Amino acid sequence: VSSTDDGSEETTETETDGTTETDGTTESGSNGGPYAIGMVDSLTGSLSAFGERNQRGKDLALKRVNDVGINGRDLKIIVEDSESESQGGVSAAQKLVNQNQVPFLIGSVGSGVSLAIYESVVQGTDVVQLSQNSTGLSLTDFPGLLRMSPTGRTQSTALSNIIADDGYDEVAVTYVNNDYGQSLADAFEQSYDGEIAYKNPHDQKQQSYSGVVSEMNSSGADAWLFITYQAEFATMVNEAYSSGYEAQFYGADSVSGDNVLENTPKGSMDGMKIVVPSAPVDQDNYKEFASAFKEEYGEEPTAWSAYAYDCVVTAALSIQAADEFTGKALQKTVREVTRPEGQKVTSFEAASKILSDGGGVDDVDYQGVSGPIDFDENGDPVGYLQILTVENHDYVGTGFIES
Amino acid sequence: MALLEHFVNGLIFSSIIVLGSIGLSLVYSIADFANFAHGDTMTIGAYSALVTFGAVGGLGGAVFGLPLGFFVALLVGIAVAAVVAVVTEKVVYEPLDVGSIGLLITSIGVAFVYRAVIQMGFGADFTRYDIRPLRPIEWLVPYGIRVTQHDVAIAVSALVLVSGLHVLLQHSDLGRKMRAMADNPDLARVSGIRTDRIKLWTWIIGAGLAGAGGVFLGLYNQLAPRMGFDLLLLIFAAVILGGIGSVYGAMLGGLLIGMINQLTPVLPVGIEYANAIAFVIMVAVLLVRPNGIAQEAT
Amino acid sequence: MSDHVLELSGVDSGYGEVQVLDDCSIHLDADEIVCLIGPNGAGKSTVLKTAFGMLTPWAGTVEYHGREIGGMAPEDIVREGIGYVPQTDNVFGSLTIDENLRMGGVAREDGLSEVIADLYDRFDILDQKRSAKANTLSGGQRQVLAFARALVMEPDVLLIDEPSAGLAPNTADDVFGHVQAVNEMDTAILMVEQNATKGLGISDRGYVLDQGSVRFENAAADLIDNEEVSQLYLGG
Amino acid sequence: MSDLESATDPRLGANLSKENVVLRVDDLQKSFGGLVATDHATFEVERGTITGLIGPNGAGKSTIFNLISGFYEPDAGRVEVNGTDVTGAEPYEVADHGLIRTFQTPRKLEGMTVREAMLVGPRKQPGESFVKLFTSPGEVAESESRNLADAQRILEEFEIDHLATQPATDLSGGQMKLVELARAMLAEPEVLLLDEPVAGVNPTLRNKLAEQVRRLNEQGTTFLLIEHDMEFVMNLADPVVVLDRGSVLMEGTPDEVQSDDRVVEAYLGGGT
Amino acid sequence: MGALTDPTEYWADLTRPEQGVLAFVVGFAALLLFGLLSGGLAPTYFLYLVGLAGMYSLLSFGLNSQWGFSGLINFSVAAFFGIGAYGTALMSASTSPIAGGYSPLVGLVVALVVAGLLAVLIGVPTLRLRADYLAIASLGLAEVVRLVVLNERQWTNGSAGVRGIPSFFEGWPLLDTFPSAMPGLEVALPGARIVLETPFWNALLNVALVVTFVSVTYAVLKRAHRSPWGRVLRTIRSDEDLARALGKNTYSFKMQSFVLGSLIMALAGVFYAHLNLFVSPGDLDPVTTFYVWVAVILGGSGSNRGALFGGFVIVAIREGTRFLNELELMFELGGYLVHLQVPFDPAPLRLLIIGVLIIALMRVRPEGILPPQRELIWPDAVDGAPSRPDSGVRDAKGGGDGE
Ligand SMILES: Nc1ncnc2c1ncn2[C@@H]1O[C@H](COP(=O)(O)OP(=O)(O)OP(=O)(O)O)[C@@H](O)[C@H]1O
Ligand SMILES: Nc1ncnc2c1ncn2[C@@H]1O[C@H](COP(=O)(O)OP(=O)(O)OP(=O)(O)O)[C@@H](O)[C@H]1O
Ligand SMILES: [Mg+2]
Ligand SMILES: [Mg+2]
Repeated sequence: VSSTDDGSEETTETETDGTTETDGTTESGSNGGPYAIGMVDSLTGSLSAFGERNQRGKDLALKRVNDVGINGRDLKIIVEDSESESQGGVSAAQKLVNQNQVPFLIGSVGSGVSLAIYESVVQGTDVVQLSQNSTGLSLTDFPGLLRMSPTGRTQSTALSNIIADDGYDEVAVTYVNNDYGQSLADAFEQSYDGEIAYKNPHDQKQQSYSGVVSEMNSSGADAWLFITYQAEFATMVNEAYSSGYEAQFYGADSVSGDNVLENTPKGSMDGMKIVVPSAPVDQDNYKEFASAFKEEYGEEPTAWSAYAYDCVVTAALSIQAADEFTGKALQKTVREVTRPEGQKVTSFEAASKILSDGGGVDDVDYQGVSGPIDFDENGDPVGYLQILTVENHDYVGTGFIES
Repeated sequence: MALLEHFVNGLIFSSIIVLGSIGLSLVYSIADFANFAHGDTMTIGAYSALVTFGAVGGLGGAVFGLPLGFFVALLVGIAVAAVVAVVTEKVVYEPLDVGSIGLLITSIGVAFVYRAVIQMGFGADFTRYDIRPLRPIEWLVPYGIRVTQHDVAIAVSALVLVSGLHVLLQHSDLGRKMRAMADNPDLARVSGIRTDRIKLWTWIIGAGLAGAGGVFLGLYNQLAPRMGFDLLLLIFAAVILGGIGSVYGAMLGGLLIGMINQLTPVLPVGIEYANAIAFVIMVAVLLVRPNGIAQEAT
Repeated sequence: MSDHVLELSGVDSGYGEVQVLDDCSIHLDADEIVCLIGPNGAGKSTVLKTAFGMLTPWAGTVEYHGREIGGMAPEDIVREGIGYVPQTDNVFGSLTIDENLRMGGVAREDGLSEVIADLYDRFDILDQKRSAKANTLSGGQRQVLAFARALVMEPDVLLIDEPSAGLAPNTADDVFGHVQAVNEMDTAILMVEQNATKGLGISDRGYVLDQGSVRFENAAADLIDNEEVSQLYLGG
Repeated sequence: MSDLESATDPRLGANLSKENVVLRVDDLQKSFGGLVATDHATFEVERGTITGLIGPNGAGKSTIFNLISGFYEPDAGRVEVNGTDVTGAEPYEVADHGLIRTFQTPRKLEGMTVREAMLVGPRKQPGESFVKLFTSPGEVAESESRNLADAQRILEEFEIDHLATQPATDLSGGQMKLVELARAMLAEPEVLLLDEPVAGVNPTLRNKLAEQVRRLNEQGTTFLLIEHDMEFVMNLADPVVVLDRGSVLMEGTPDEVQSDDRVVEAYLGGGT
Repeated sequence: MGALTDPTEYWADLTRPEQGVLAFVVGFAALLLFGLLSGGLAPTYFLYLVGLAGMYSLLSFGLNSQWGFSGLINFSVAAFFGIGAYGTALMSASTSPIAGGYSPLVGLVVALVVAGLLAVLIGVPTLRLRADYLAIASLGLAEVVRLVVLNERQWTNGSAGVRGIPSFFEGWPLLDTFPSAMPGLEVALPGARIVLETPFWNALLNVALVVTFVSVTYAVLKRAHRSPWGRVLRTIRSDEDLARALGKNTYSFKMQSFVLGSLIMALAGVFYAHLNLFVSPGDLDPVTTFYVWVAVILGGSGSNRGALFGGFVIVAIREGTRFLNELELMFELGGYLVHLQVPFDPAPLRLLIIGVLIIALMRVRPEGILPPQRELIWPDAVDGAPSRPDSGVRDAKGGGDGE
């Protein structure tokens, strides 16, 4: 019951080390303790699978950051659960912003939740909010709300081009019934010239989507576009497979993942094309990230881990670049550390070195593992997309698109 | 054509709902509360089978395109779900001195605990049994029916389990004793019915069937910590539609709800309203048949 | 002491924290019919419930053939050979008459069908409605069913709570007749009755209970004749 | 159904030439599935009387109460209360015409004290209007005090005042019947239908209750009374209506009824 | 008499659970005060929690006046809450697709009217029938309302949600500009230095609003509950046939109780919309219904004080467990903080704790924490009657003080 009397001094240490065992001695006093920032994530609820991946990316990044340190201090991230709901997300953000007084808030997964947090907690304060996973189009209208994942519009445009280039003038679209799915589907509709034979939402978390796939099948379109999440998509693939439907599949970012490959039969998706925001996978920093990730978790990282990773690094850099640890100061630096002016660096260590060697914000251009970042005036990052094609039941990069 | 396809899909999906709804209905009438942990009991069954299947492997052989190991896993899933339910009854529900709504609330707590534990053990992500999905049965495709052997296995196993229960209820006093106990527990004891045993059997049967439903749900779709919970609303609808407390009603209700859910594509509304339609139809049916379609509610 | 079939000695009992029975001693011998009378709320039903394990005695003992059965579960007591007809809620409303009777015999090993057939012979009122649900019965029909349900076990001791309540005069006579008939087949009977004249009329002995304690205890005929008893409890 | 019965005109049994009829049951019919529970029942209750309604178990007495009070819908026939046709009306509408009934099996009220359970009885309490609670609290308080005093008085008369603040569920079988009866009396209806009010009530108290009924009757309440306790009915009631197999067998004074062969055979039996 | 004039006697008059709750409340308040003074608990966050608790209390009041009073099983709490929130949002928000721009007062009225109409609409067919009908119909209603809000974009903005909701006091003289007009106030405390700025004043206004809503509702319900009106409802709850036999129009009473409860739930929704300034279909998630049921049962069915307290308990459970999140794995060992490695995913721990807490509370207080008073008779009428002394003084405090 007495948990609420926990003062900020006492919470010196929780998440600083992520996976290492030691680190028992980060004590207040030495350098004023660690820098505490907040993160709202979907630890439970319908998007908890994304949350899990975010946490892995975050832990990895945090380790990197704290191996180097920020001005000799550690970075600490207080993670709160949004339960994948806007009510839960707002409560979590309220606690982080008003109780823990964090000046920098990473959050959250779903576009709806991110917006809810922004509208009810962040707006009107100078706290920096950086969403790790929201691709909803409406976030563009809020320059104060930064995000690490590019707007879905770039994906939608890319998808419509790819589909058209592949020679399909008719497509069936199914999208998940939330802000993410709806806005991407709408953007796709706008940019696609051909005929949209079927465009309907489906609810998340259903135990069967055979109705959806059979409707797509009877729409007559040979190209099917899925804008949904992995679990839902895997179900649809399996149902299409076991119903014997054949079509050329296309997908937005959230349908890709090792778990989809693992849980669908070989050959069921071959030839499918998916557009994912990503760093060029042959870039060194990505390779290094991927191998570290694989070593730690035994599987390939996904874009969602990469976003969270970049969120943490960006936050750390902006803290180091700022004169003081306040929202006001961070607002200025957070955009600059990833901007094209300055030296391109691909790791926190390198960027941190420039800064501690007396470099200013304009001297660094952090290149993330998820892309070059480069926030624009709306708080959106540059969309750097990779086209993945499923070959032999594996994702193969078959091209890049930069918007 | 399309109608036939949806109809058969409905039949398969219904099999799973029926397995869930029987248990819920039994517990509803005997232990006298709406068990919100029932969906998560299904999840427990599914994950126990996952672990077992991982351990024993396929064991060779195949029935309905399923390795024998799967059936071992199925049995374990049923058993674990039943054991967990019985332990929960003994540890949580039995010592409680609360009315039916109090038990309902408690079962929400229990559901949270089940789900949290599963998520701790297996993570939040979805997974599947290591069984290759099949293509539809060839010779049925020309008729517009697209089912795999697995689908047939689900429907047949459900039918076997349900018939087994039917035989049990018909040819033993158990069913009657259950009804007597649901009706008047004190008088049941006065008559010599060992009510605690009946209650235990109720949990074993109800949770066992739920466990089976969970395993099949995993086979049909995939496993995730929320799989059972997400199905719970439909199962409730089935139970209520069938007439609370009636086992046969629950079967019928489950069948109907599964059908309606899968038949939405042929209805003149968007597929996004599938659940809403199930509920609207349920309310409409009840206005005509107030005691549920089985009309035998206790 | 143990020639009594059933004996409650010095029993205190009650509900929750409310004490009802206060040092209550009652016994029943083989072949006897004993009638328990007293004002409403005196604790008569509580005596039966305590004897039958529905309540655990707070103090004192309940012995059956000299063996302690106080606090034993009702479902076990049935198997010892004691039958009980509660005062209220004494039928399974959603079960048919036939099923109600079958439930009465769950602890029987064999001969269930014969006993039930025999009971249908005896109670015409039930025979006519074998497959009717008990909650569609009239009040009196229900009383008869409750009585018959307890007979299915052919118990050695029968505890009956107000068998004649709500019965038409002729049906009440029937039921009392059956009580006597059952008694003649070696069943000892402890019966609570408000229809004291009739109840005592067929009984060997009687107890008058008031405020949880036995006030009078005597041969049935003597109790009826007792001026004070008649005045206070029999409405005479 | 014997041939003899169906041959006779069912109306023959009852006396239908009463002056001031407060309750009229006219050719009422009700069957459940194949079972005819009420079969052309016809009788009248005269204002100011205590009318007895007797008959074998399962004769259909309680069913008639349910039909009159609006709990069952009759298959055919009419019910009139105070000259108004109330056939098929809702129970509260029947009550609005001044008729209240009790149940044979007493009803428990969970979560209330005996006193509270009594206070549900009075009809047309101002405090039963949500609006009045806020517009005229004084009036509410006044009627509440009055009802509380009445309840206390009746409980005393019924010798259960010591139970006033007990939970209404923790009662003995007989006590529950008493509360049921007391509550109905508190409603002060013009016509009160009592279904076996004294079954399970101690004989001494039974006699006292008879006095209560008589007194209320003298104050103007009309009673229709089902009871198997012959002493109780025959002392109180006049006339007595005898029901058998759903229809009225005869009506008469207690003496006439008790000496009627058919009644003795079908109902009273050898004893009494 | 009162708690102030004669505390000992007042204490002695209380039942055990009441004493427990009072002690708990006083202790908890002291703890909070300590937290506030020592800077461990930030005032703005604290006010947010109070607002949230007030909102849950309102919802619990609503359900209590349906389930607790009359035994009506309503599983669509979230739907009425959502209607309240959407009702006012659609009237007052700048992005409303149908109306928008009206004063929040108009929004309040519209929301209540719509909720009332819907309640009648559901009630007419179901309240005449057996008790479980309402349970079923409301279960369906919740789903239908949620899906309509989600899918009928032309009326509700669909999954994008409604943003740009003004604060409740917008357009009011004085109060409108109060939060921004207040200068930053600096409070120096022994533990910390706290600056009270615009968010704090905003939160203060919100709390004032919810306290008003809660007190008015509480006063109304308290009077209604102890009245003959409430008594008829209790009779219906226990035995509807008896109430009918005694000449009560039970249908009408049930309808009144249902509509009343629904209005109160909608009121909570109205508050929520102006607290969060953003509503989305996620706010209609059935989990809210769950939590409100838990609040009512834990508080004690049928008890208004219980419902009030239950609202606070729920917030303590849901938001308090966020702090456990920080404390759980740490304990002090000789001045060092030891970080425990756990072999499982800690994310669902909060869910686990909430589950265990619910079970434990049902075990410890099966009849609820503050079950209704044993006898409910109009206060003035029982003077001198041998019952427990009337507790008017205690109840009169009402409000948001947690008792
Ligand atoms: N379930 C109960 N909980 C609490 N008190 C009870 C309960 N049942 C009965 N009592 C109380 O116990 C006392 C004795 O009740 P009991 O039922 O034994 O009386 P009784 O002699 O059988 O009366 P009656 O002739 O009315 O049936 C009564 O004062 C009654 O109020
Ligand atoms: N709801 C019902 N469904 C079916 N049959 C019913 C129903 N209610 C009553 N009956 C039947 O109608 C007949 C008359 O019942 P009723 O309760 O009116 O008898 P009664 O005269 O009140 O008898 P008692 O004196 O035993 O109370 C009985 O045979 C009974 O079984
Ligand atoms: Mg008794
Ligand atoms: Mg009757």
